[in-house]
Amino acid sequence: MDKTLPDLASAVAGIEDGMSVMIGGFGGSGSPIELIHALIDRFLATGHPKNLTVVNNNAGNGHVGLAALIEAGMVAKLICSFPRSADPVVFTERYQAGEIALELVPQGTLAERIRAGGAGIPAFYTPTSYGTDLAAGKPVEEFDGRPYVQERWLKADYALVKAHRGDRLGNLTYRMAARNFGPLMCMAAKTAIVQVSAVVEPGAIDPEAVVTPGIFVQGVVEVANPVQEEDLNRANARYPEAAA
Amino acid sequence: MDKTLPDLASAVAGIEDGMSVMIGGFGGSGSPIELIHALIDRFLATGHPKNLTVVNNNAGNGHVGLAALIEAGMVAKLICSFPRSADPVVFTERYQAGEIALELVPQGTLAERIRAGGAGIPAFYTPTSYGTDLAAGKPVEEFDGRPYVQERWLKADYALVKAHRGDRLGNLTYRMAARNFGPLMCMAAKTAIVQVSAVVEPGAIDPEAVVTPGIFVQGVVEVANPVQEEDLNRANARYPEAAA
Amino acid sequence: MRLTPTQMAWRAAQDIEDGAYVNLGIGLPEKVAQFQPPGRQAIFHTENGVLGFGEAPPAGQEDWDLINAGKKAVTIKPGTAFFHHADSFAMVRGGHLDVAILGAYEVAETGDLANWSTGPRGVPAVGGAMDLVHGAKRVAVMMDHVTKDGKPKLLHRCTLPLTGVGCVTRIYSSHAVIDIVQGSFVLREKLAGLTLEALQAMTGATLHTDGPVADLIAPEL
Amino acid sequence: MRLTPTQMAWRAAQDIEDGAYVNLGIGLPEKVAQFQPPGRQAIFHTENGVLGFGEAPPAGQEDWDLINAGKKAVTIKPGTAFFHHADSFAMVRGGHLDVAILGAYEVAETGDLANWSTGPRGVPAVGGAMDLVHGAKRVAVMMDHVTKDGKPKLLHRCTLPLTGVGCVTRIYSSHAVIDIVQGSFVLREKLAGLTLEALQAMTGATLHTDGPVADLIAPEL
Repeated sequence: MDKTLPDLASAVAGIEDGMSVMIGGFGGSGSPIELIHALIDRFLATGHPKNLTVVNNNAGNGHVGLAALIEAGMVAKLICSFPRSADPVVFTERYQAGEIALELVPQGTLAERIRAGGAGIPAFYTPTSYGTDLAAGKPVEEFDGRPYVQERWLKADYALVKAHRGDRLGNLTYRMAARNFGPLMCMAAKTAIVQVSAVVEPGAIDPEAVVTPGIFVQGVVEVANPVQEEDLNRANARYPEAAA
Repeated sequence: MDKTLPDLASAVAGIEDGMSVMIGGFGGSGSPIELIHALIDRFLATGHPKNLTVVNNNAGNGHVGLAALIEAGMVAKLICSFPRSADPVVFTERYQAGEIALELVPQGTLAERIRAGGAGIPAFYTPTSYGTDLAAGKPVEEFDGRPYVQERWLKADYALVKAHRGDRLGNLTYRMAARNFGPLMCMAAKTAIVQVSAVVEPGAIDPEAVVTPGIFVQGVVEVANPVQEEDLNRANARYPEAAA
Repeated sequence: MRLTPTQMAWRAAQDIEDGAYVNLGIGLPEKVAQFQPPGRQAIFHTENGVLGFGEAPPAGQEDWDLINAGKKAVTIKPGTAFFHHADSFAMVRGGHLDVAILGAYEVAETGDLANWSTGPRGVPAVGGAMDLVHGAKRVAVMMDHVTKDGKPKLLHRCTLPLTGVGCVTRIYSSHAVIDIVQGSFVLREKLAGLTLEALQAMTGATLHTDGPVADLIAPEL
Repeated sequence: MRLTPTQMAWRAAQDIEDGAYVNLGIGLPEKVAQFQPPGRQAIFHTENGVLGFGEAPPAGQEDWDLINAGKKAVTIKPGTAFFHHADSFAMVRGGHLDVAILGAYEVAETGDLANWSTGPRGVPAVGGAMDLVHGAKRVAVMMDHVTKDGKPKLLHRCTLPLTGVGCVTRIYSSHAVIDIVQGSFVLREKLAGLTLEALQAMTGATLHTDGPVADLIAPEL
């Protein structure tokens, strides 16, 4: 078994119009910038994929990565907890123009819904959002005298995730706080595509230190020196550059 | 902050009559034998604690560890998935004599209920046990056209867990498949007491390799060379020895 | 005339694809791992938190922290991963396994499985069976076609307490390979010397066919 | 006459016990970490998966894989642990934090908090606030006592969209320290030069007392 993929283009080749795509990262930390940009390249060359539903904690920052994906017009709906950033202009303009739909989900509920999707739990109850606008229309049930809101699992066709090391079987480690949503999204997507700084041989990752076991991963592609969204934004970068 | 405890006796000193106690391990793997035996010592010396509700995947094997706890008469109720073993005579006799209550829970549901207890999720839905005797009396709801059983969280007053290395802040690693229920039980218990083969300084465990972050742990006690239940049983050991 | 348990395990192993994630139930199904066809390598999952484990260690070299769900010692190999029980059953319940192969007391043409309780006597024990039947893309069972006293174990409806409803997709029996398709037993293979009529007489519900029935062949093992 | 935001952070820090697990909201509450009283060491949690992180690195030495919930660079120190978002919010929702300190637009005497939306205009964003208000044993807020144009922010009932119902237990305002006890504001401390009547006039619900009211004192910072 070998889950490694030859390049970024083939890694994102299976994503089709209208699909749901979970994208890892919390702000720039853990954002799979190279995979996102490869997806934009494909759209610019072919007109596909479009009308994507994207799941991410945020809504992009500046004009690279997720923000560039939105700016390219590929995203019909965003499911996130915090669509603000240092420079949220891309999402804000699209949203206020009614060109992108937003499902706002509390951050812990978002994480738990994704985990539930991966763990075969179709619904669960949480105290989070009880009595607020974000619980509107959701079933409420009382347990041990306290009210809780019923939330549903969240799954996706694809996950695009950035990890640190990955072996041919798909076992992954992450790097510091870049772990965030990655392990959950790998669980919840039919096809989880992961960019890693280094592809290593099976056995090179200590079995005790595997964070995402390979069963949750369908493709691994090496991006040896990934860029950081923060660095790109400090340099006022845009993707694609031609749009600048 | 220093969560290390001086000895096994003080580690189990807070467990009172009628409390619920989660005990880590899957069969002998991960079973905190020394903590269990320390609890038996206390009972033999003081008559307490008794009437415990114990949560464990199994029901003990032979006449040591959990089986010895049951044999000592300290356990009123057991919540487990598989009360069979190579030598299940202790539990079997008590159960058939009506001296111990049994709540049988499918293994994955048991794990998820414990995690839910630790994660503040009072209830969730699972396909597991739908249409079987173990779903009797539980709410059933349909999601996406498929029926699911509602299960409740499981919490406990104490957890007794065996880990591998632990630092003063309670950060833990485990050893191979001995991890099993340990990380979940630390989450779900008000007071999680952990025996480790080595207490190490904060920083000695790679932050990436921490399996249980210290926030879930209240006490750490060093047991440098823990016994294995399997080895004790192959030697036909009993605890306490005097009972042999 | 029947397949031995080992031959049943061999037959079940022939259907496991290269790279499949597989959980083998305690006992007889564990034998399936020994018969992976040449060129194929499945990755085995055990409920107690190991993926991609290796074979049993030599006697005397067991590490009792490294066991499978049957409490037998296993080994690691390159690419093994350890995880806790909630993650392990996320793999199961979340549908990430390709194949689960379980033992069975009874299977109904509805796909219902009974394999955890022979009734109210004795101590009930379920383990991970009720999770596994809802977890894998294919849930297969290995079982004798009839009881020791010759009564059918493949039934119209199960008589014993259920493990799961409508969950089994294929049966590897001592006499046949049978799929469960929309509430019916569909015969795929039977022992060469066995007539359909004879097999039907051993089976508690109607055997259907929707194409040729192959000979069920396994090597001497 | 009022505490500066920095003084409010100092005051909030005085109530954090040694060894407490603490989540500090984005913005103003982050300052609380700078004022841990001598001999006490809290352990800070950030929603994006770090426990026990250290201070900000020097400019130019940031590692953008190591940030806090406010997307600011932090550092590790001995005993830091990394984990994914579901585990992080298990810590929050599961009640494992001792203290969460959040900002607030409005707080009601019921303990209701509004801190995520100023209404339908603009882009809504909630982040982890709705989880945090249900997670910690103590949920405190730091806030100006009144709006910029002098209107009360401590109210009988909130007017803005709620973050949580009945969740706040203590308020560190620019003018007072107030507990919420069974649906009432109970005054614990007020600025020495401020009369109860004057404070009440700045407050949108009745201030109760159930014992002596101490002077709210903070050093020049």
